[in-house]
Amino acid sequence: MAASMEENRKYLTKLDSEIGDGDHGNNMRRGFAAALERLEGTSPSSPADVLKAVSMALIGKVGGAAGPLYGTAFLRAATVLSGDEVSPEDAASALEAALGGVKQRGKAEVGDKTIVDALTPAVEAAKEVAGSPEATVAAVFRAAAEAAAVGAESTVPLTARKGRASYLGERAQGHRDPGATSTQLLLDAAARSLEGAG
Amino acid sequence: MAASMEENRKYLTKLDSEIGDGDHGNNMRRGFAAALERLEGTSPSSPADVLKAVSMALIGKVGGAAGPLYGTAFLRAATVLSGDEVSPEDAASALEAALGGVKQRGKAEVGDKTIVDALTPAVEAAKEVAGSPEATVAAVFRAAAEAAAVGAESTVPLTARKGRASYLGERAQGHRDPGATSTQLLLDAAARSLEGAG
Amino acid sequence: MKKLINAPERVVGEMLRGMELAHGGLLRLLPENGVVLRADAPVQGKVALVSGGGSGHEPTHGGFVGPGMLDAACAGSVFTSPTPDQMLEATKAVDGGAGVFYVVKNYTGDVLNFEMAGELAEAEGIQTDYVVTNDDVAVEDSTFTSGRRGIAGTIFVHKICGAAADDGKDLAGIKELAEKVNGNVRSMGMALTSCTPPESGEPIFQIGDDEMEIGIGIHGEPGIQRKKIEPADNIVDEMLDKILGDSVDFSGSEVAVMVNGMGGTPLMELYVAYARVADRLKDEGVNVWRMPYVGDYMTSLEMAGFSITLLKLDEEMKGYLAAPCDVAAGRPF
Amino acid sequence: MKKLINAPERVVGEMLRGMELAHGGLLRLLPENGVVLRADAPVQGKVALVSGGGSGHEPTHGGFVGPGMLDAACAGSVFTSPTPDQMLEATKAVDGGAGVFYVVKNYTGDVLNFEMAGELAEAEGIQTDYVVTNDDVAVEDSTFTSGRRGIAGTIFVHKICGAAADDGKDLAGIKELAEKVNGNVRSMGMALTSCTPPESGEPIFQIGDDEMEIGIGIHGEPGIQRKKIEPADNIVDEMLDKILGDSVDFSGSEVAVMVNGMGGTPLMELYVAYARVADRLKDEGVNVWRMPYVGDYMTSLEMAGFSITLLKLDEEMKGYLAAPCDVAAGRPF
Ligand SMILES: Nc1ncnc2c1ncn2[C@@H]1O[C@H](COP(=O)(O)OP(=O)(O)O)[C@@H](O)[C@H]1O
Ligand SMILES: Nc1ncnc2c1ncn2[C@@H]1O[C@H](COP(=O)(O)OP(=O)(O)O)[C@@H](O)[C@H]1O
Ligand SMILES: [Mg+2]
Ligand SMILES: [Mg+2]
Ligand SMILES: [Mg+2]
Ligand SMILES: [Mg+2]
Repeated sequence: MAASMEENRKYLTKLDSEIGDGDHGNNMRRGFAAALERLEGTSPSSPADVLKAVSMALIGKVGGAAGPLYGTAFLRAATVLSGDEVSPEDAASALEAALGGVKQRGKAEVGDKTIVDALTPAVEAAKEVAGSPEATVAAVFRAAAEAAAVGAESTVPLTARKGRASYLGERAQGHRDPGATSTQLLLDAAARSLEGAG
Repeated sequence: MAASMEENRKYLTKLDSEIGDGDHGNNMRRGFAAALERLEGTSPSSPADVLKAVSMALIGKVGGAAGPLYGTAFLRAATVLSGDEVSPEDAASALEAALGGVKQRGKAEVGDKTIVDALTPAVEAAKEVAGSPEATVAAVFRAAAEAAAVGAESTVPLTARKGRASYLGERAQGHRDPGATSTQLLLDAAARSLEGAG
Repeated sequence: MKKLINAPERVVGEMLRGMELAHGGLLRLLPENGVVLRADAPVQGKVALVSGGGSGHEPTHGGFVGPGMLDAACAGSVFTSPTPDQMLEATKAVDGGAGVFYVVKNYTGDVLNFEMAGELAEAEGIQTDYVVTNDDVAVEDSTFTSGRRGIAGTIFVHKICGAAADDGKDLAGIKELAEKVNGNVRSMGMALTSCTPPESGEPIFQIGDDEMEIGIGIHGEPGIQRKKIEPADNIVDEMLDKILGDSVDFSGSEVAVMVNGMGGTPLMELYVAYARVADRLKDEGVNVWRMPYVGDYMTSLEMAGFSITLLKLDEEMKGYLAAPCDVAAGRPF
Repeated sequence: MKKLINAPERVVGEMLRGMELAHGGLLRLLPENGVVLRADAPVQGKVALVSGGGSGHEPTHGGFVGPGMLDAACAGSVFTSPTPDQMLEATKAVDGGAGVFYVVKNYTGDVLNFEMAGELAEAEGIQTDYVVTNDDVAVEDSTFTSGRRGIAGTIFVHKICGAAADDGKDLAGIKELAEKVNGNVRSMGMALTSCTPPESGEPIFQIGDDEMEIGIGIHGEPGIQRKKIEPADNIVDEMLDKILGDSVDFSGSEVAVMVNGMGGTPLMELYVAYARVADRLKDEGVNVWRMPYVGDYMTSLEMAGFSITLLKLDEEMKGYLAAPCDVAAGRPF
């Protein structure tokens, strides 16, 4: 995830310049670099501890709207995991809890042109795949990532109702939301990591 | 003269931008426009009164280094004229008095890259022509104008020792001095006016 | 991108260090947390005022820290809200036992981060409250957006609440006063040029040589309308019409006026604009109280542009605005 | 060229009018003459201080008119010296019977026009004297030039002499004091960008996206050296080396410090520069007296750049710098 935020920094900056203040790329890169450092420094034992550590790093380092939203997302995901193994159902539940946290903090709905537009279809796809018998965690994340990509793309024609882009009115139409895009990129990075493509 | 300053405003601005602060063109245009207005409003009777009126307008409206220098030049020129006629010798004396005023106020010498570099050869040429029996006032000014043109061109390779260009050191080399250029233009306008080319 | 900096990622830290070196005795830092405090914090028995936001708006916020205004300001990265841990450290450092009041500008990031900070502070036993300022009239229909933004009018909240806190007002009273100020202040901004944040290296938006952006915010984000540039008087008229036509009725009242430069507009031009503001207010029967604030107060790096703020005053607000304060942004010469 | 103006030829007049509307009670105008006066002029029995220069450097000079600093400031066209008749009207308006002292920056235009004004004033029976300030160390060999320029250090002359005049010092004493301040102050400037005067409509000079101009003056004229841009610390070092290595020996002394923005450099960057100034002065054993002046004091329209000024202090200068004054550029918040 940190590598993806590093690679995609300029892209996210560009999206956030068109309908924001140009800092989303730097914020995400900084936050996930801090998360990586924290993980390397503390070597957390369980998956829940990993997510909590990431959450704290994001809250402490991302800043802006995305910091509390992603931070809460990781924290809520951590709360539904216990033990050292994560099943496909666990993964889908974690994503669902993450979405719940984002919606509770940010009060956005699908169609508002935010993270929620990518994460909502991601959760639905994750739950569907998790319900099937040959499901793997990797497949859950891959489905989530693909759905998030579609969701992020769906933000292009929308008028924003939340966040900085909402001040633009109809001028935000035709531009992809940066937060929805980083959601897609994070899920894709997770999927690739689980698929062994790193 | 006012028309010449209006026409050449951008040129003088350009020269004063390269080795100055970009205001010479506007300063000269403003000052000579004011001089024209004053002359039209007061209808002075003698040549001396005309020059005094111009002097006062320049001092009051040009600003910058050129204001006091040209203002003093016109004032000193006025002091050597009496009566309603101006002979060729009077014209040359007036130009010489003008130069004296510029040098006394500004303390510049030939080679310092200023008005003096144009006005000094102009005075010499004026005196030479005035000394000949077929001299006319128009011819005196034409000679002065042509010498001033050569003098102004001679400023190009000089390092400035006075005025704003002097801060540039050798960087002023290769640039024509704006004040020497306006001297040439003013003398040329006077010559054309006397020659009937207006 | 040409800036007087050493490295983009070090700008904020070096700026804060420069402020502390310049104003030691008035200010001190929590350098690990990017927080500027009044040097004598905590002031016992007084409600402490904490504000903050992204860097790049100087003198906002660090320039407004000191007796009579803020107790602490949290500095985020350029144009990025500070984080809850910064705010918590600031809160703990200024807590004088009478509660801590956050002045938050209405941007989702600022609001979410300050909300989390408040939760953390309450968990540590510090009572907090906050106001979310939203003086910008540029965004009309806030039902369908994140609501109106907080811009230069926020500074009047800092000043008035700061004076009131000095005067012994309690936390509930500060909250009420802050809401009153916020409810009576209206602003609008515009830009002639964009600005370039150091870490991005690119201008936030592109704008043509003959264009202007009306309804600009303070983070370099695009405004509500792109138009061809007009004379200053027309621009002032358009902005004042929106401010005067909004939900605060200014007619016949006394107002505090701020003509605020975004950073790249010469003071000369701000005074040209103020002449029109003064003429219009006189025509409209609105009385300017004392002297307007004309200068750079809440900037957007080097952006050329300005904002107009009107605050409808009552006796209480006037008294607090007139009260002395000692802050870096308002040092006598 | 994008500016917040109505028409280029009206800028100065409208700016002055805006200042009077904003600061009535403190300032008044002689509008026909482009002169800003303290509202209570003439102050009987006090030496009156008159300064002035081209417009475009705001808050210099009008922002420094008021009790404790200047009695009057004459505003020329942008970057153009005012004329003797402006200065004479100002002189007559502020003459309190104890003489009038001109603070003139060393530019040929300013010097020649103020000289003529002094002649006119003496002809009207008003005793005058003047100082020509030349704090800029950028021009080395002043034997072969017009001499060194007067830049931001001039403001310290305004302040110290203004306080001394308030204190009852006579004309000869003011002259002596002004020469002392001028003899102890050294400055240097640099620019990252040019600026565009409204009436010319073009930038004064062209400069590349990766270049800087060292030894800049305040009228947008080119400086002494064009170089590739460097980190802020290196730029500060180069400027301080020249200032500290000049003919005033600052070691072991107390100095007043000014880090002055040229107009287009964000306050954030001025503080980054100040951090380096503070570190270097500490290394060199030079003690910063009280707080430095960090901000836009003597600008060049929207030029990005800054200047550093050091004034070596004695007890008399410290006392006068610390004296209160009431000017638009130094209004408490
Ligand atoms: N209320 C909200 N709910 C969900 N996501 C939001 C909300 N507000 C903003 N966002 C997301 O945050 C992104 C912007 O993040 P960022 O640029 O880092 O913060 P800021 O807007 O504070 O500069 C937007 O693209 C959007 O996806
Ligand atoms: N001491 C001097 N003697 C003669 N001419 C001078 C002197 N100083 C400057 N000048 C002339 O004035 C010109 C500049 O005039 P202008 O741009 O109007 O004034 P400023 O330099 O004040 O902006 C120079 O090009 C030079 O010819
Ligand atoms: Mg953003
Ligand atoms: Mg010039
Ligand atoms: Mg942001
Ligand atoms: Mg000039």
